[in-house]
Amino acid sequence: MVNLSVDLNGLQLKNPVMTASGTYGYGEEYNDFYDINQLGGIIVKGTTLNHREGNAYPRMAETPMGMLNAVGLQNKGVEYFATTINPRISHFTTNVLVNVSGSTIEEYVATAERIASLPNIPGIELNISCPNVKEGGMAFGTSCPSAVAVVEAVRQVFPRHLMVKLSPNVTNIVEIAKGVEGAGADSVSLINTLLGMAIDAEKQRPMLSTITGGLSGPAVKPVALRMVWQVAREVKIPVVGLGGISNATDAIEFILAGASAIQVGTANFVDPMVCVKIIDGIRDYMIRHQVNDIKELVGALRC
Amino acid sequence: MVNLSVDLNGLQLKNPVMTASGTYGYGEEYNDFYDINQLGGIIVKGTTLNHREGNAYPRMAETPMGMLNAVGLQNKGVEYFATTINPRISHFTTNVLVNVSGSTIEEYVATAERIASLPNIPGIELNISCPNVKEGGMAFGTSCPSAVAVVEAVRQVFPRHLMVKLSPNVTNIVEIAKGVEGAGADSVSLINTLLGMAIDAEKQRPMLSTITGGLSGPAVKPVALRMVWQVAREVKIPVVGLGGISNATDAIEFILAGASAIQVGTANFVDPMVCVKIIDGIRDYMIRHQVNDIKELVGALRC
Amino acid sequence: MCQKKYIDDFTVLQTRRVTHDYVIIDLQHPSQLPDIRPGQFVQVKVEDRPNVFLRRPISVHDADKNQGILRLLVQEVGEGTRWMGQLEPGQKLNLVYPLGNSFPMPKTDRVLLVGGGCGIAPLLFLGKELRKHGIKPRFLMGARSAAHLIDMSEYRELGDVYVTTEDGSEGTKGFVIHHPVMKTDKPDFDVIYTCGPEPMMKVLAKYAANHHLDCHVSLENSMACGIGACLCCVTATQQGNKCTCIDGPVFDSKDLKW
Amino acid sequence: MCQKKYIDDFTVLQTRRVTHDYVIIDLQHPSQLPDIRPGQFVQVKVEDRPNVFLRRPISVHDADKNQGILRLLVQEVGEGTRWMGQLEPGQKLNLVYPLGNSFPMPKTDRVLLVGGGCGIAPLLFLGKELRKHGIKPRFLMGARSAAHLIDMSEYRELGDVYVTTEDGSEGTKGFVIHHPVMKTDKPDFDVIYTCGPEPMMKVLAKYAANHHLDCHVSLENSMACGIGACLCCVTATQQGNKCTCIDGPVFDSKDLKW
Ligand SMILES: Cc1cc2nc3c(=O)[nH]c(=O)nc-3n(C[C@H](O)[C@H](O)[C@H](O)COP(=O)(O)OP(=O)(O)OC[C@H]3O[C@@H](n4cnc5c(N)ncnc54)[C@H](O)[C@@H]3O)c2cc1C
Ligand SMILES: Cc1cc2nc3c(=O)[nH]c(=O)nc-3n(C[C@H](O)[C@H](O)[C@H](O)COP(=O)(O)OP(=O)(O)OC[C@H]3O[C@@H](n4cnc5c(N)ncnc54)[C@H](O)[C@@H]3O)c2cc1C
Ligand SMILES: Cc1cc2nc3c(=O)[nH]c(=O)nc-3n(C[C@H](O)[C@H](O)[C@H](O)COP(=O)(O)O)c2cc1C
Ligand SMILES: Cc1cc2nc3c(=O)[nH]c(=O)nc-3n(C[C@H](O)[C@H](O)[C@H](O)COP(=O)(O)O)c2cc1C
Ligand code: FES
Ligand code: FES
Repeated sequence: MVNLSVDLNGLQLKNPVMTASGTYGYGEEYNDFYDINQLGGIIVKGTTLNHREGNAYPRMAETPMGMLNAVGLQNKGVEYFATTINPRISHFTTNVLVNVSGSTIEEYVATAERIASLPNIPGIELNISCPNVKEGGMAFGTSCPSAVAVVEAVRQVFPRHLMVKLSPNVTNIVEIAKGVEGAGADSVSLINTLLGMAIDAEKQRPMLSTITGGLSGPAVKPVALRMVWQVAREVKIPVVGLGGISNATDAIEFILAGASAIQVGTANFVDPMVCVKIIDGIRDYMIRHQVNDIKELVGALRC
Repeated sequence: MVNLSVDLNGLQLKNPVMTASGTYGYGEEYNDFYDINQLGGIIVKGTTLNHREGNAYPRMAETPMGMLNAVGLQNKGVEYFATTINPRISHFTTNVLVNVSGSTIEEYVATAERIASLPNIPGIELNISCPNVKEGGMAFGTSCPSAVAVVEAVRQVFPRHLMVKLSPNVTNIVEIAKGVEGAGADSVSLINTLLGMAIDAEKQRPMLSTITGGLSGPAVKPVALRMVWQVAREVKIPVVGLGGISNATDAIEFILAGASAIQVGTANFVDPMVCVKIIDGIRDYMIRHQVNDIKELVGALRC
Repeated sequence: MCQKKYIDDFTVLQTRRVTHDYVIIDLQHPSQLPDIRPGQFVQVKVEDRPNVFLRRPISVHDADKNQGILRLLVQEVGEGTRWMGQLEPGQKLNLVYPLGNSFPMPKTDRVLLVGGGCGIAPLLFLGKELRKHGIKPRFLMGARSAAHLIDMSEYRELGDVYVTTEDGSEGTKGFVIHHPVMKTDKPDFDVIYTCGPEPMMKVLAKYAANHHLDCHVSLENSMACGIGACLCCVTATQQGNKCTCIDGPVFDSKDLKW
Repeated sequence: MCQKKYIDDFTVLQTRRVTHDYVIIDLQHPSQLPDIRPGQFVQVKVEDRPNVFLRRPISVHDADKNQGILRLLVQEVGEGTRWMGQLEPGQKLNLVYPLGNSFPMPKTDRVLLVGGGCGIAPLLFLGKELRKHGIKPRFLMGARSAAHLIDMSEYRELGDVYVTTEDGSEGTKGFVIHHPVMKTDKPDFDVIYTCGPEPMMKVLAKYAANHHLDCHVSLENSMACGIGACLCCVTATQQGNKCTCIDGPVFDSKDLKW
C-alpha cells in the first residue's frame, strides 16, 4: 500500500488533492457525484466580512484552454457562513478550509477571527491575490510590505493553519513568498488567476462586465509550475500548487516541482469526477514508479 | 477599398501585420510559401553584439495551446548580420526591423549603433524582455529604472524607429511602458513570452535544458490582450500587440484593445500561411463592419 | 440542490437535421433516467474541439424516463454546437444532468408558450407535461423566416401553434409580440412561459406586467460549472444575484431586474 | 533553403496497420510532387486534438513523384501519431514539405542501413534510391520483439535484411550492435546509414569511429517550425549548434558532439 497522506505543516491530509476556492462551492455541489470526504481537503468560496454581491454579469469568458472569471467574491459574509452554511457542511470529515478575503487589514482580521471560532475549520487560506475586486484583494498580494502586513495581522488572531494564497501577477513571487513565510504563514498556495482579458470582436465589447478578469485552466499551467518551482526552493514552509491541474500527470508535475499538496480548480467544471481520477492516478503512478510515500516525490525533479 | 496602412509614429506599414522576432527567422524561411513583402513588416531574430550559441537542447516543449522555448538568443552577432545576412535580405521591400538584445547597456548600444549604419533597416525592436538568458535580457525589462536607462542610451545612437519590447513578467507593465516612452521610445511592443516551465512526469525531469523558458501561443492571449489594453490607455506612442495571435479575429481583438499594429509569432509554426490569412481576414472584417480605415478600429473597444 | 445530479455517458441513437442549422439528437441512457422536469438542462461535454474548453448547457427537449431516452434540440451557432450536430449513431456523449429548476405548473389552464430561436427546445417537453396536467397549451413561435422554423407537428399534437416570421415567409410577419394573439386589450391567457433571445423575453415580461399576467422566462446565461459552484452565471434579481444554473434557468419575470 | 518548400492538403488513400502500433499512410498529392530525397521529412498538421498544438515531423517512407504519392510509416507513441493512425481514406492531411537535407549517396557500394523503431521509416526510400544508383543495400533492423517488427518483404526486394530483437523472438537476440554482421574485426561495409533511438545511433557512431567507417545518422530532435525559423531543434556539432530541421536531420556522426 502506497502512502498518500501529507502532513502540511501540522494540517493532516489523507492525500494531496484539495479543491480550489471559488470552483467547488461549499463541497455540497459535488457530493452528488462522489463522496467528497475522499479528498485531502476542500477550500470553500472566497469569504469576506460583509455580504458582497460580486460583479455584474457577464462574469465568464472561455479562452484557449482556459477561462476568465470576474465573480468578484460574491458571498453572504462570514457571519452567514458561520451560522448558516457551516452547520450544513460540518459533517464533512475532510478538511474544510475557508478562503478569506478583504479590502482592508481590519476586514481580513475580523473575518479570520470569526472563522477561528468555528472548531471544525482546521485552517484558512488567506486570499491576498484576487484580481476581481477593485480595492484590496490583489493589491495586498502584489506588494511585499502589504502582503506581510496582512499576514502578520491575521496571524495574531488565527491560531490554526494559515495558508496564504499568492498572486502570479508579480515580478518576483519568491520575494513575496519569503515575506509571508516570515510573517507567520504555515503554508503558501499558488497560483491565483493571472489577470487577463477577452474581447468579442464582432460586438467590439469586452466579454466581461469588469473588462479584465482572472485566467485559469490548463493555459496557465506552465506559469504556475514555474512559480511553484521557484518558491519551493526558497521557502521552508510547504507549498500547495495549483493552476491548470486537470489530471494526475499534471498533479505529479507540481509535486515534482516542489508542491506538498495540490488544488484542482477549473478542471472540476469540465469533469466533476476529476479529483477522484487524480487521486487514483497519483496512486497508480506511485505503484508504477515504486514510490511508497508521496513525500518522496515532493521536489524530486532531477535538474 | 479599405485602407489597411498604418503610420506607426513615422514608420509606414502597408498593413498592421508584422511577424514576431525569433519565430520568423530572417523572413527567407517563409518566402517560399508567399511573397513576404505582403506583410506590414518583419522583425528578425534576436541579435546581440557578439556571436551566441544559445542554450543546450532541448529548447522547446509543447504546452496546452502553447509552447515554451529556451532558444537563448542564438545568433551570429550583429557584424555577421550586417555583412552576411543583411545583404541577402535587403531586397525585401517590406519593413525589416532587427530585434536587438544584450547583457549590458554597452552591448545594446553597440549593437543598435551598428544597425543604425544599415540604411535599409528602418528600425529596431529593443528586446528588454527575453526570459531565456541568464544575465541582462529580461532583467532590464522587469525594473523601470533599468528599462529607462537602456532605452535612453540606445536612443542616443539610434535615430530611426525605436520600438521597445516589454516583458509581461512584471507587476506593473504600465509603469514600465510610461518609463520607456519618457526615455524616447517611438513605440512599444508587447508581450514577450511569459516565464513558464514544463516537466516530463515519467522521466521526472524538466522538459527544457534551462528548466524554465518562455511561454507563447494562444494560451497567453488573454494576458497579452489585457496588457495591451492597459498600456494603450496610458501611453501616447503607438502600441504593437502580440501574444497568441492566430487568426484575424485575434488580431482585431488586439487592435480594438488599442494596438496600432500586431505581430504574429508562434502561429507561423502551426500554419506558415497564417499572416496572409490574417491580412485577408482583417480586410474582410473591415468590409463587413463598414470600416474604411484601420485607424478607426484602434482602441475602438466599447467599454 | 435537492435533486441528485448524475454524470453519465449516453449513446447517440440518431442525429436528425431539421433545418439548415438545427438538429435533434436522440440519446440513450445506459439504464433508466431519473426524474427530469421541463425547463431543466444538461451540460454536454464536447470532445476534441481545441477551442471548446467548457461544457455546453443544452435544454431537455424531450425525455422518456422509462425508455431512458433524452432528446436535445440544438442550434448550431459555434464550434461546440456544430460538433453536436455531427454526432453519429453509437457515439458516446457525456452529460451532467439533470440541472436547474423547472417551469412551475400553472394554476390556470389558459397558458401561452412563446419560443424564439433555440428557445423553443424546452417548450415541447413543457407542453407535454402541461397536457399530463390536463392543460392544453398554445404555442407562439418566432423565427427569422420559414427556413429557420422546425417542423411543428409534434407541437400541434399538443395544442394550437401560432407562428411569426420576421420576413413574413410563414405566419404573421414581424416579431412574436406582433402576433394577433398578443394584440388584444384583454389577452385570453393568464400565464406566459417563454424561452428565447433576451430582447424577445424582455418585451414579453413587459407585456405580462402591463396585463397583470404571470410570466416565466428561461434564461440562457453563459455558464462554466452548471451546478452552482462557480457563480459565473448570475442574473440580477430583486433578491440579489442569483445563479441561472441552480436558481434558474426559469425565473418569474417580476423577480428579474429587467 | 535551396529547395522550395510547399504547404498542401494531401488526400489519404489508405491507412494500413502493420503492427499493433505501426501504420503506413498513403497520401495523394493534388497534382505532382516536387523532388523529394531520402532522409527528408514532412511536417504534419494534426487536427482537432486539443493537446496537439504544433505540427509533427514524420520522415518520407516512400514517394512516387509522378503519381504524386507520398507514404509515411508512423509509430503511434502519443496523441498526434495516434490521430494519424486513425486517418480514413478521403480525409485531408495538411503537410509542409519537403524538409531537411537528405542522406548523401555513398562513394562505395558496401553500405549498411541500420534502423531501430520508427527509424526504419526513411530507410526504405533510401534503399530504393541506392538501388537506382546501382548499389545493393543491406538492412539491419532492430526491434523489441517479433511483434514490433513490420513486414520486411519490401526491404528484402532491395537487399539482404538482418534482424535483431531484444527478446530473441526473431533474428539475433540483442541490440543491433550484437548482430554477427557487426561483430567482425573488419566490417564488410564502408558506410553506415542509421535512424532510430539515440542510444542505438550513438553506439553505431562509436563503432564507425573505431572502424574508420562513414556514419550518417538521422536525428529526431523535437521541432517547432521545421523550417529553420525558430532554432528549437538544434544539435551540438563541431561547428556549433545546428538546426536538425534544415542542417539535418542527417548528420555525419563525426560532426556531432556525441
Ligand atoms: C440553460 C441553457 C439552456 C440552453 N438550451 C439550449 C438548447 O436547448 N438548444 C440550443 O441550441 N442551445 C441552448 N442553449 C445555448 C447553448 O448553450 C449555446 O448556444 C452554446 O453554448 C454555444 O456553444 P458553441 O460552442 O456552439 O458556440 P460558441 O463558439 O461558444 O459561441 C458562438 C456564438 O454564440 C454566442 N453564445 C454562446 N453561448 C451563448 C449564450 N449562452 N448566450 C448568448 N450567446 C451565446 C457567443 O457569444 C458566440 O457569438 C442553452 C443555454 C443555456 C444556458
Ligand atoms: C525529422 C524527424 C523525422 C521523424 N520521422 C518519423 C517517422 O517517420 N515515423 C514516426 O513514427 N515518427 C517519426 N518521428 C518522430 C515523431 O515526430 C514523434 O513520434 C511525434 O512527434 C510524436 O508525436 P505524438 O503527438 O504522437 O506524441 P507526443 O504526445 O508528443 O509524445 C509522446 C511521447 O513521445 C516522446 N517524443 C515525442 N517526440 C519525440 C521526439 N522527437 N524525440 C523523442 N521523444 C519524443 C514524448 O516525450 C512523449 O513521451 C520523426 C521525428 C523527426 C524529428
Ligand atoms: C470561477 C472562479 C472563481 C474563483 N474564486 C476564487 C476565490 O473566491 N478565492 C480565491 O482565492 N481564488 C478563486 N479562484 C481562483 C482559483 O481558486 C484558482 O487559484 C485558479 O482558478 C487557478 O487554478 P485552476 O487553473 O485549477 O482553476 C477562482 C477561480 C475561478 C475559475
Ligand atoms: C522560438 C521562439 C523564439 C523567440 N525569440 C525571440 C527573440 O529572439 N527576441 C524576442 O524579442 N522575442 C522572441 N520570442 C518571443 C516572440 O517574439 C513573441 O514575443 C512571443 O512568442 C509571443 O507571441 P506569440 O504568442 O505570437 O508567439 C521568441 C518566441 C519563440 C516562440
Ligand atoms: S454556471 Fe457555475 S454557478 Fe452557475
Ligand atoms: S524546428 Fe524550428 S529551426 Fe528547426
